[in-house]
This record gives sequence, C-alpha cells and structure tokens, in this order.
Amino acid sequence: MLTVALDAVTTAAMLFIIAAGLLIVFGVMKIINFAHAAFLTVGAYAALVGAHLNLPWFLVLPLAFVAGALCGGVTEIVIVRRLYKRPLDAILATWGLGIVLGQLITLMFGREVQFVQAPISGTVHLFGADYSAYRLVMIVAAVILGLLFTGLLNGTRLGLSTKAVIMNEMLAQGLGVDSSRVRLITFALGSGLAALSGALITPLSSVDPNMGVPWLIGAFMLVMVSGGSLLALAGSCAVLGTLQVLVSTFVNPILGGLTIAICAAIVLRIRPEGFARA
Amino acid sequence: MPPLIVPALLVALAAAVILVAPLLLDTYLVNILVRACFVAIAAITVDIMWGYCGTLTFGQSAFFGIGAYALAIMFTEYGFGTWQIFAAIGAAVAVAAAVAAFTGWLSFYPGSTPLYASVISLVVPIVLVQILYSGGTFTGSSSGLVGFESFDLEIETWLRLAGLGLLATAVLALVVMRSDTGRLLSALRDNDSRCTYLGIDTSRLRIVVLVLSAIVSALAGFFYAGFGAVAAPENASFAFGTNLVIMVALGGRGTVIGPVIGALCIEVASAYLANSLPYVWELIVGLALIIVILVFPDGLLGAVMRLVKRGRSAVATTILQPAIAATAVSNPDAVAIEVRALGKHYGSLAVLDGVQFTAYRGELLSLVGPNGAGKTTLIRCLSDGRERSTGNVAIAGHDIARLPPDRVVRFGLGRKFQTASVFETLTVAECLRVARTHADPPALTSRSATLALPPAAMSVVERSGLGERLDEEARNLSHGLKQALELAMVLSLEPDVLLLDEPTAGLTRAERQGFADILTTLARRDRLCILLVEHDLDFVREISSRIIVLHQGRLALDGSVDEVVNSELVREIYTGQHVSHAEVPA
Amino acid sequence: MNSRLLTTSLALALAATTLSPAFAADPIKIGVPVGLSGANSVVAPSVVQSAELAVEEINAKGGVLGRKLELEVADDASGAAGAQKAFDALIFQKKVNVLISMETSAARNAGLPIVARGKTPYIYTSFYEGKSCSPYLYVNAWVPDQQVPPIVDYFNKEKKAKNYFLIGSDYAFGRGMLAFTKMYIEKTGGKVVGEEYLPMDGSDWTSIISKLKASGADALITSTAGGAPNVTLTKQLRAAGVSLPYGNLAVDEGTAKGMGADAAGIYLSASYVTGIDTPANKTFLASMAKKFGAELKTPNDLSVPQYEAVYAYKAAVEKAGSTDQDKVLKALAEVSVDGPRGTIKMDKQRHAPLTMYLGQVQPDGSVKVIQSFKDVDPGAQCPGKS
Amino acid sequence: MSTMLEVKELASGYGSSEVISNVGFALAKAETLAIVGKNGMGKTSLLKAILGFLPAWRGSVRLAGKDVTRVAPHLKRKMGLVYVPQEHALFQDLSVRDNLRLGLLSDKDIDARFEQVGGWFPVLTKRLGQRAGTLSGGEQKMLIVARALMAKPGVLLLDEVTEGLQPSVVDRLSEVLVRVRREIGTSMIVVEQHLPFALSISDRYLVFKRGEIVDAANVDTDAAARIDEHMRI
Repeated sequence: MLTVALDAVTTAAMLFIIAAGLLIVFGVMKIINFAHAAFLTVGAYAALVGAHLNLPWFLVLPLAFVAGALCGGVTEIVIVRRLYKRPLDAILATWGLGIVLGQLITLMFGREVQFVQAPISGTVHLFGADYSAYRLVMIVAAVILGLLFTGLLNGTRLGLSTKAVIMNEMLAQGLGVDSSRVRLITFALGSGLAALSGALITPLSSVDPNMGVPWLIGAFMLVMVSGGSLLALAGSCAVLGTLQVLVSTFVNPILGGLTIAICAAIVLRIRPEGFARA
Repeated sequence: MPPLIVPALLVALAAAVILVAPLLLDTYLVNILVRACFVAIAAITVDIMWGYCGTLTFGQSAFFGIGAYALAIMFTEYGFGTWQIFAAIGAAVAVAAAVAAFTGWLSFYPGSTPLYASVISLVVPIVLVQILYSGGTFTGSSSGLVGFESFDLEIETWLRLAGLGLLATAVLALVVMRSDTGRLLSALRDNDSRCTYLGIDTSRLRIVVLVLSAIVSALAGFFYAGFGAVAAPENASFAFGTNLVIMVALGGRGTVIGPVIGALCIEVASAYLANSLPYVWELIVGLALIIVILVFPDGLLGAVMRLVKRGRSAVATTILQPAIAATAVSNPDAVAIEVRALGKHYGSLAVLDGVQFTAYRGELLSLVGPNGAGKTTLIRCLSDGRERSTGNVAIAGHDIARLPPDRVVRFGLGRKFQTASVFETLTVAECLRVARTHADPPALTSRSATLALPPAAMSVVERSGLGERLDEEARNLSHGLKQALELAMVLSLEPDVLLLDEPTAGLTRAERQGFADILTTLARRDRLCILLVEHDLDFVREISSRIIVLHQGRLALDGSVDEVVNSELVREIYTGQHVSHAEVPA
Repeated sequence: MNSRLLTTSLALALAATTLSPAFAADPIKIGVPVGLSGANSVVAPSVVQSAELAVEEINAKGGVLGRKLELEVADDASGAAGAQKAFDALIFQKKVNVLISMETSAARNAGLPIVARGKTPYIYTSFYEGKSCSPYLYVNAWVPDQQVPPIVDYFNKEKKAKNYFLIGSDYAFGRGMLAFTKMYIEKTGGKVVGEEYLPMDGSDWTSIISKLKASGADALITSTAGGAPNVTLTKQLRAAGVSLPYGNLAVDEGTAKGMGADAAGIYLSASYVTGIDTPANKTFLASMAKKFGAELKTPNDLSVPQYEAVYAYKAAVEKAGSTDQDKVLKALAEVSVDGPRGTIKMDKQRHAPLTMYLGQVQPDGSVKVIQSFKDVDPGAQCPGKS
Repeated sequence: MSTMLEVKELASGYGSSEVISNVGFALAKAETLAIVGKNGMGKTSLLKAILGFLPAWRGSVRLAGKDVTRVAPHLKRKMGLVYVPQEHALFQDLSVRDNLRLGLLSDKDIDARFEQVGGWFPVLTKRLGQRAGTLSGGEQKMLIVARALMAKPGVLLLDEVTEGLQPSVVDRLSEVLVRVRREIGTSMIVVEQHLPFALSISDRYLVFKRGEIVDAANVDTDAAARIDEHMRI
C-alpha cells in the first residue's frame, strides 16, 4: 500500500516535470507544441553527451536546458511566430519539426538505444519499504521546479510581463511590454524545460530518438485539463497520476497507460474548463 | 447542361486511364498504387473533416483500422465466403459508425474548441491500437492478422477497382462539397457560433459528418486489408493518422483533388525512397510539411489554383426570388420577450441582478447604459438558455429553459452580433442560403441557382446594395455591407424577436439612416419585436418606441423615449451630473 | 480453390519474367527485408553486415553455380505495413530469388502472403515465438521450446525457484514467449505468481515492479520488446533494488553491454554468444572484424543466423542444381551448414535443432557461459506437415 | 513651448472602411486637449491609431519631434506615451500592486513612484495586496489612472475615464490630473462624453464627428454651448 502511494506521488512528479514546459507554452501562446517530445529527446541526448564528456550531473542539467532553449528559440523565430493566428496549423508545423528533429538526431547519434547512468542509484529505506532513490529525487525535482516557476512568475518582472500578456495582450503592449519578446522567452523556456525533463528522466529510461513520443499524449491531456494554470497542472498530475497507478496496480498496466488520456477526455467533455478554477 | 460537360469528360478520362493503366505498369507499381488508392480514400475523409469542416483530425486512421480488422477478424474466425463478406462489411460500417458517434459526442458539444476536438482525435487511434495489442490471438496483437483467405482477384483487377473506387469517392466528395450542403459545412468551419444562432445544431451536424467519413474510411481500410490479406496495428495507428493529415496538408486542404494527389505521390514516392533511405525520407517529409504550412497554407494544389484563378471572376450568378410568405402574424401584439428575475453571476460578482421586463411584438425597444452595465450579457442570456444564473426567460411564449442557442432560435429569435458575424469565405448568396437552412434544406448534390428570401431579408438585401454583389465572397465586403448581410441573414430566419447589439457602430451616416428605416419598418409593418443595444442616444431617440436603462447590472429605468431621455438618471450616467440616489427607481 | 487460380495466374505472369533464359553471368539476388527504421533498427545493421560478409565470402570463391550473389536490402519499418511494401518491392520489383531476413513477427506475418504469391523461398533468421508455418518459410533461429527450458531448469535446480513472476511487452513475441514459459514452469512443478504486460512502447514499469516486489516471487523472467522497453525495465528494476534471479528472454550481448552495471547478473539463453570457443566462430569473428573494422556491429544471436542462412541457401541451390524455387525449397530441409553456431540443419518441420547456451551477464558487460545444451529440438512448430 | 505630440493628416480604419480621416493637431508640453463627440465617431480609433494598434493608412504621428508612425505600441510607451483605455484596462486577476508595477518599465524607481502616486490616490495605498477585480468601480478607475501616472508620462491619452463614475470620483480625478500637469508637466488628450469634466481640465478642445475634426478652439465660457450645438446636429 505504501509502495502504491509512493508510486503515485513519484509518477505525479514525473508527469509534472514533463508537462510543465508544455504548459507554459500553452498558457502564454494558446498553442500546443507538438515538438515537445522532440525537445525532450534533445535534452536526453544533451545529457548523454554530457555523460560522455564526464561532466558532473549538476552541469549536465543546465546543459540540457540550454540545448532545449536554443532549439526552442530558433523554432519560435522561424516557425511558431508566423502561426499564432493559426493554432491548428501550429500543431502541424511543430509536428513536422518533431519529425525533422527526430531524424536529425538519428542521423547524428544513430538509432541505437543508449544509456545514461543514474547519478543516484539503489534504494532508500522509507517507512518500512525499500524504494528507488532516484524516483524520490524526482519528487524533489518536481517541487523545486514548481517553486522556481512560481517564483519566476510571481517574483520577477518577466513573470509579471508574462502574466500581463496572458491576461490582456493589447493592454500589456500599451504598457510597454514587448509581447513578441515575452513569447520568444516563453517558448525558449518551455522548450528548455522539455529538454531538462528529458535529461531528468534518462536515468530511469533509455535514450533513443523516439523516447519522447510515449510521454507526449499524457502531457497534452494534462495540459488541456489544467487550462494553463500551474497549480491546476500540479493538481491534475496528482489526481490523474494516482489514478494511473491505481489502475495499473489493481486492474492492469495496459489500461493504466490509457488512464490519463481517457479520464482527461471525459473530464474535458463534462467540464470544458478542466481543473482550472476548480 | 453545358457546364457539366467538361467535368464529365474529365471523369471519363480518369476512368479510362484507370482501366488502361494496369496493362502498362509493372506489377510492383500496380501493387503500390492499389494500396495508395485506398489510402487516398482515407485522405479524402480527412480533407472533408479538416479542409471543409475545420476539425483537424488525426483519428481517421482508427476507422481505417476498424475496417481492416473487421475483414481480418471475420475471415480468420469464420473463413472466406459470401455471407462473411457481407457480415464483415456490416461490422466495419457498424463499429466505425458507433465509434465515430461516440468520438463525435466527446469532441463536439456546444462550446467545444477545435483544439479539443483535435486532441480527442489523437486519443482515439491510440486507445484503439492498445486494444488491438491486448487482443491476443483474436486481433493478432502486434503482429496483426494474416494468413486468412481473402478476395481472389487479379492484381490488375484490384487496381481497376481501387482506382474506380477512389474516383467515385472523389467525385462524390467534390459534388457534395460543392453543393449547398457542402457550403453549409464550410459555414460551420468559418463561424460555428453564427451557425448556432441561425438555428443550426452544429454539434449534430459535425457528428453526422464524422460518422459518414468514418464509414468511408472504414470501407477503404476494409478493402486495403482485403487486398493485402493483412490487418496490422499500424493501419489504425496515430502515426498513420498523422500521415493522412500530412498528405492532405501537402496536397491542399479543402480541395479533395489535392489530398488525392498528395496521398498517391507520398505513397508511391515512399515506396521507392523509404526502402533505401528511411530516415532521409522522413526528414524530407517533415521539412516539406513545415514549409508548406508556413508558405502555402492551402497546400500545393491550393497555391496552383490561386495562380490559375487570379484574374478570373466568379461566373455563377444567383437569382433572387421571394420566399413563399410565411403564415400571417396571428396576434400582432403578443408578448414577445418575457424576462423574470434574471441574474448572472461570475462567482461572487453579479453582472446582472433581478432584471425583469416584458416586450411585445411591434415594439422597438432600446437597451442603453454605460459600458460594463451588462447589456451584452443580457442579450446573451436572452438567446442562450445556459448563460443565466437565475430567473426565467420566455421567447414568444416559449420558456427557453437551459436550451442552447440553436433551439432558442427556433422559438423565433434572431440575434445579430456586435461585430459583423458572417461566413467570410462564402459568397453573399451562400451566406443567405445557409441562413435559410431551416426553411429550405440544402441540396445534397447540387447548387441552387435561385435564392428565396422572406420579404424582410429581401428588402435589406435590395436596399443595402447586396443584391448586386450576391456572388462576391463576404470577406471582400465593406464593414457596412457585412453588417447589412448579417442582418439579412438573421432576418432570413423570419424571427419574431430580433436582438441587435450595436448594429450601427462604425457605419457611415447614410448606412446608419438606412438601418434606422429598415428597423422601423420591421417593427411597424412586420410586427417584429426588436431589442436594440445602442450607445448613440440620438439614434435611440429617433427610432425607439421604448427604452430600458441598465446600470451596474440592474434595470434602472423602463419607459417611453421622453421619460428616459429626460430623466435625471440618464443625464447622470451620460453626463456625470449629480442626482441623488433617492430618485433612482429600484 | 479460388486462391489457387490467383496464384497460378500470378505464377504464369512471373514465369514470363523470372524464368527467362538465365545467363551464367546473371547474379542470384537475395532479398533482405529488415527493420532499418522502427523497433528493429538497432540490430538491423549487424544483420546486414553479416549477410554482406557471407555474400562476399561466397562470391570470392566463385559464387553459386557460377553465378554471383547480390544483396537487395529494403526497410520494412519493423512493422506489417512497411513489410508489405518491402516484400512487394523485393519480390515484384527486384525479383529476388530468395528472401533471407531477421524481422519482427509482425513484418514476417505481413510478408508471408506476398511470399506465397511470389512463390519465393524465405529463410527467417530471427528467434521468435514459434508456430509460424508456411511451405515457403524456413527458420534457422530458436523458438521458445529451445530457449526457455535452459533458464527455467537452471532456476529450478540451482536457485531452488518455485514462484515465478513474468513481465512482458504486450505483443506477439512477449505474450508468446511468456505463454510457453508459464506452461513450462507449471510442467516442471513451479508456480507463476504474477504475469504482467505493458504496451509495446511503454517505458514506465513502476506499478508492475511494485507488484513484483509485493508478490513474494523468487525468480523473474521477462520478455519485452527489444531496445527501449527492455532497457527501461532493467534500469527501473535495479533502481527499485530488485535482486531476484532474473532471466531475460529478450536481451542480447550488445544490449547487455550498453546497459552497463544495471545488466549485471541477468541470465540469458541464446543459440549464439560471441564467446563460443570453436574455430568456425573465431574465423567468423576475425573476418567480420577485418571487413568492417571500426564500423563493426557486434555479431549476435540475430546476425549470425543471417550469415548461416546465406550459406544454407547456397548449399540448397547447389543441391538442387538451379534456383528453381520448388527444388530449392525441397533442398533447404536436406542441407546442413557448418557455421559459428555449429552444424545446423532445418529438418524439423522447417525449423532447426540448435545448441543453446545459458549465460550470465558479468559486471563488465560480457556474457559468461554457464552451461550449454546440445542440439535442443525445436519441438512441433508446424504439426501435421513434415 | 515645445510640441510633444504632432498628428498630421492621419487616416486609418478597419478592414476596408476608413474610420478616421485627415486628422491633424499638435499638443504642446503640459497642454491638455479635450476630444469630444458622440459615441461611434472614431474617437477611440483615433487614439488607437496614434498608439499604433491601428495601422496608419496615411499621415504621420510625431512624438517629441521623432516620427513614430510605424513604431510598435510598446516602444512608444518607452518614449513616454501612455494610454488609459476605456475598456478592459485592468488586469483583474493581478493585485493592485502588480497593476501599478506594470505602469513602470522596470521595478527600479518603484518605491519613489508608489509614494507620489499613493499621495494622489491614498485609497489605493491601503489596498496594495488586494486583487484589482475586487475593487469598486471608482477605485478601479483610480487604479487605472494611477498606473498610467506611475510612469511620469510625457503624453497621456485618457479614453472616457469618467464613464459610469460617481461625481465624487470624477472630482477627485480632475483634481489629480490638474496636479499631475503642474507637477510633472504631462501633456494630455482626454477623450470624453462628460463635457463638464473635459472642459474643466482642458486648454483646447476638438469636436470629432464621423472620423473628422469639425471644430477646434480654446476652452472658454462659451465652449460648452458651441459643443452642444455640434452634438445636436
């Protein structure tokens, strides 16, 4: 029972880490970034490169973030900027970008499944059960990420400008906020976060050119359900992540894998605004 | 009919090519083309959903897969035979239709967004593939089903059948999409909420289209599996669904022919290139997709057509004619709007509170008040049963309960929005025809050359000058003409109650005067009850028979023009002169 | 009845092209549909390499019946849809004489109807879940009946295992392997206390591992999809501190090496490991290293059967005296090949008895052979047919 | 007196309809100009065209001598041009403090500015932590004006600030605006329906009708009567 609870919490933490980048892009720009999975993969490969260079883990993470943010920045300028008025086309163009990035990674790194060693291995004895130490690290990472985010959004000038653009772009512009700059930064940040999450999950996962895709749908659904709010995202990760673990444990893992998508679809049908303002 | 000769010749030519082609091509290419034809049929269904109805769907592959598996499961379990074929087709159609209906119910409801529908369409193939994986020997799991006996036809015959099937599907799709019904679907894409307020149940319409396209896609999948004697999870996968979208995007959405070309080219090219260069091939496809989306949003065929069309004007001409007059107004002074204790709250914030009034036919009632007084909210609450928090509204004697706008409209309500809300890519005549959907159900296969309008709408069309521009696309109209068009569309509903939200904003003086004349005629002659939200007090004074003042969410005054215009309250609100609150009636 | 009509008419059409007078200079084409992209893309390059070596060696010695061998490689995208295209291209466009390939079960199954239409011999060189039966199909790799018993017997005997937990990917191979494993465990007196599957592309094994830990199992046998699922499962097992005897039915030496310390201790069962101490294997490894140098992909249990299958085809053609498909198909069951894995003859319902090796992954990633089992019979894979 | 804002032959509109035509005027430093006229006559559109939210079709806008006709709105704000819109002018979900912060381009001088603006609107200083949406209508208007004043604007555009306000609040606003003009030297354009308010704080007025200026003069005792004449027609 305790393990199930820990599974639920750590699963929610991982979902949160992976969906956070998608959420800020969706929150500010109202577009769904289908290249999110590719950016996540970019981060994982950055971690791989870092590991091959024998960089310490605390340097690998920023490296992944920067790699993702650079990709995201270029993407915003070249592709996304032209498609704000066409959100459905933005889905397609970013999907195309995902294909391109996936193939470029394949051409550069090969299709082999590669590995990054966990910086922390083994188990921790917790409340009478042995539990994977790295999974517990994910909880800490999720909390730090959430706090950093909240701090960035609520404690800085950039965060204030971002909120202003989300709430009323024209008014924000009139007040001197350069909304295209805010969007560029947001997209780069979101992509950087995607890459960071990719680097963070590599110790529990393999590194291959398609590693991001299985996470994509779950992350989308969580973001749709959260309607752009970070707090709601944390809530939906907790609720749907727990449901996923419960279904996987007590029904079967195949159904468990579909839990998030199906539950989120039904939640949205019944409550189109999702868990936001719930 | 002479205009049909050219298309008929083209179709005959295409059919001839399809019949001859198998003799000239090598076996390999014939193999590829047979599959490509079935894929192209699925691509057409994506085009109808996306290019015409505006729903970007990744889920048509699921229905394709359902068709493929219906055949494979039936032939594997019961062998190959006549009754099995029909049972399999029946199962393919039934299951695809049922899944599509459920998907449609999930995706399309009043207020659902296109983004949400896209996301649902993503989930459907993913769930289906997981079901196929876990189906054990029944579905063949990841290996799919093979080794069943299937149709015994020569490969040349297959190509002829597949080609003719594709041709038939494309022709049918083109005919329907260019018919009045097809224009209705485009109207749905252009402006869903306008459709709703024209009494069209857009959700149901979208579900019907999804079910039909699902059935077509399932049949394509059925024969695809019948040809290859294999049903595999990839046939139902999200990746295949995305490929279909890419084919449509590259070929040109909303053209039917573009997606067919896109599908055939991609299928054939990938067969030759992907075998040897799988990664480079995908890289090329991804890059092509990005470039086309950025540079040619309407695809390659769309770009070509734009070049060809340049300088060519529309040739069709629409003839106006009066509609058969509706039954005479039975009670010219009946109650038209009845509002009781209406309230609207957002959390603790009350936007409207205790609003109560009655309006009669033949009245021209103006609703005035400062910005933020709740005027537009009130209009919304009158036309959409789900908007208000408390109270009751009856339109022409019918309680609107919690009904959506398309139902309220059928009680005899017409609503004109503040900003001109028309169908931008439709012509004026098509916009008006869509507005007449309730009275003249649109033809499924043809386009009417005539347009029947009720007298009120007719007079707006004629007086505004829209009559001379019936075959021009609405997006090319001036602001004033768009406003007139929207009014004419609303009047085409033959409403008893007309709600107008600042109809004169941004109009020229002449247009404004024209509007005033039209409105007074509608109220006096046609006995409509008109409720008008207006800023311009002079305009209000000129045309109203009664004025309601809304202030801070409450009904502050309800009286004749003179009473209201000269009241202290209105002067306070509009000029800032102080009045004691004791004078304000509750 | 009708299908016969179809095949005869197709055969006639083909006869006009494939059976036209062959000059001695005409090469014999070997089609290799393989997963250059998709799930098999990791291992496919090694398979292509070993086929290339075999062809080169044979051509250097004068070819087959005086004709050169030529490889035609096509990507099947590791799945059914891609396989249909690849088989179509090889059989009808490139008009190959034989198909020799390592593929997913999905790709193989999708290819079989096309193989039948083209009446092309098809040597399948990948281990698989068994029971694939077609007059055109020969298999020179292992099936569950050959692979599973060594591990289970060893766990039963040496580890005193009674309660087994089975984990797999939800697809034909995963389910097929574990179904046999379960049957075999129960036959040998053990008990299966849990059997769990994750979707093929799933990589989050959290709740399954928790169940495993709670089940009280004393041995674990897994059969996942190759590549990512296998790696993530092993990593997550290790992260969760699972240290039960762990038999992995889907791991190969290369993957084990790449996983580093996490793979240590895993038991595997294979018909080929690089450490086989025979002159044939040593020569083979040396030739591979010489031909490919730095580009070499480590030979493995999938690529070596591919190498041997080319030789098997050569022997069959020579025995038949021509590339005539009926004659070659008959001869394939009668010839034997001496290769890195020993002497192999596909005479058991078109499957081959194989020597199996039980190995354990060492901390440095190498595989140490613990036991070998000579000429394990594939059992009845195609009952009712010889 | 130097010219702060100069508009020359400006024309703009939506889609294909021209909403303002041939508008020209100049605004000197510390001068206040009232733009009056009935609703729907293009007054708000004029302000949007000056700001750049509506693209100028013809003509030019110069700010402190520089041609800014094609400069993006957020850059004009950096040059000292501040706009108080009529509708949706508040970030309802942000706190009063955050709304005020958005009046400045950076948080550097925030304390000093809080102090001065707080002095003009003492009621706001007590509610800094409150969500702006929870303020009363009058307080919200004060907040909007206060936010604009945070920037010490060179030119301030006020669109119908008095609409729907209690007279006491209107009085308070005109008091503050007069002080601002005196203490900071801000030039202002007030678009108004509320004639007494507009005339009480302005030096000159323009009457706007159907997108054009039909009358322009200094504010004097007869101004109200003359404007009334225009409004009636």
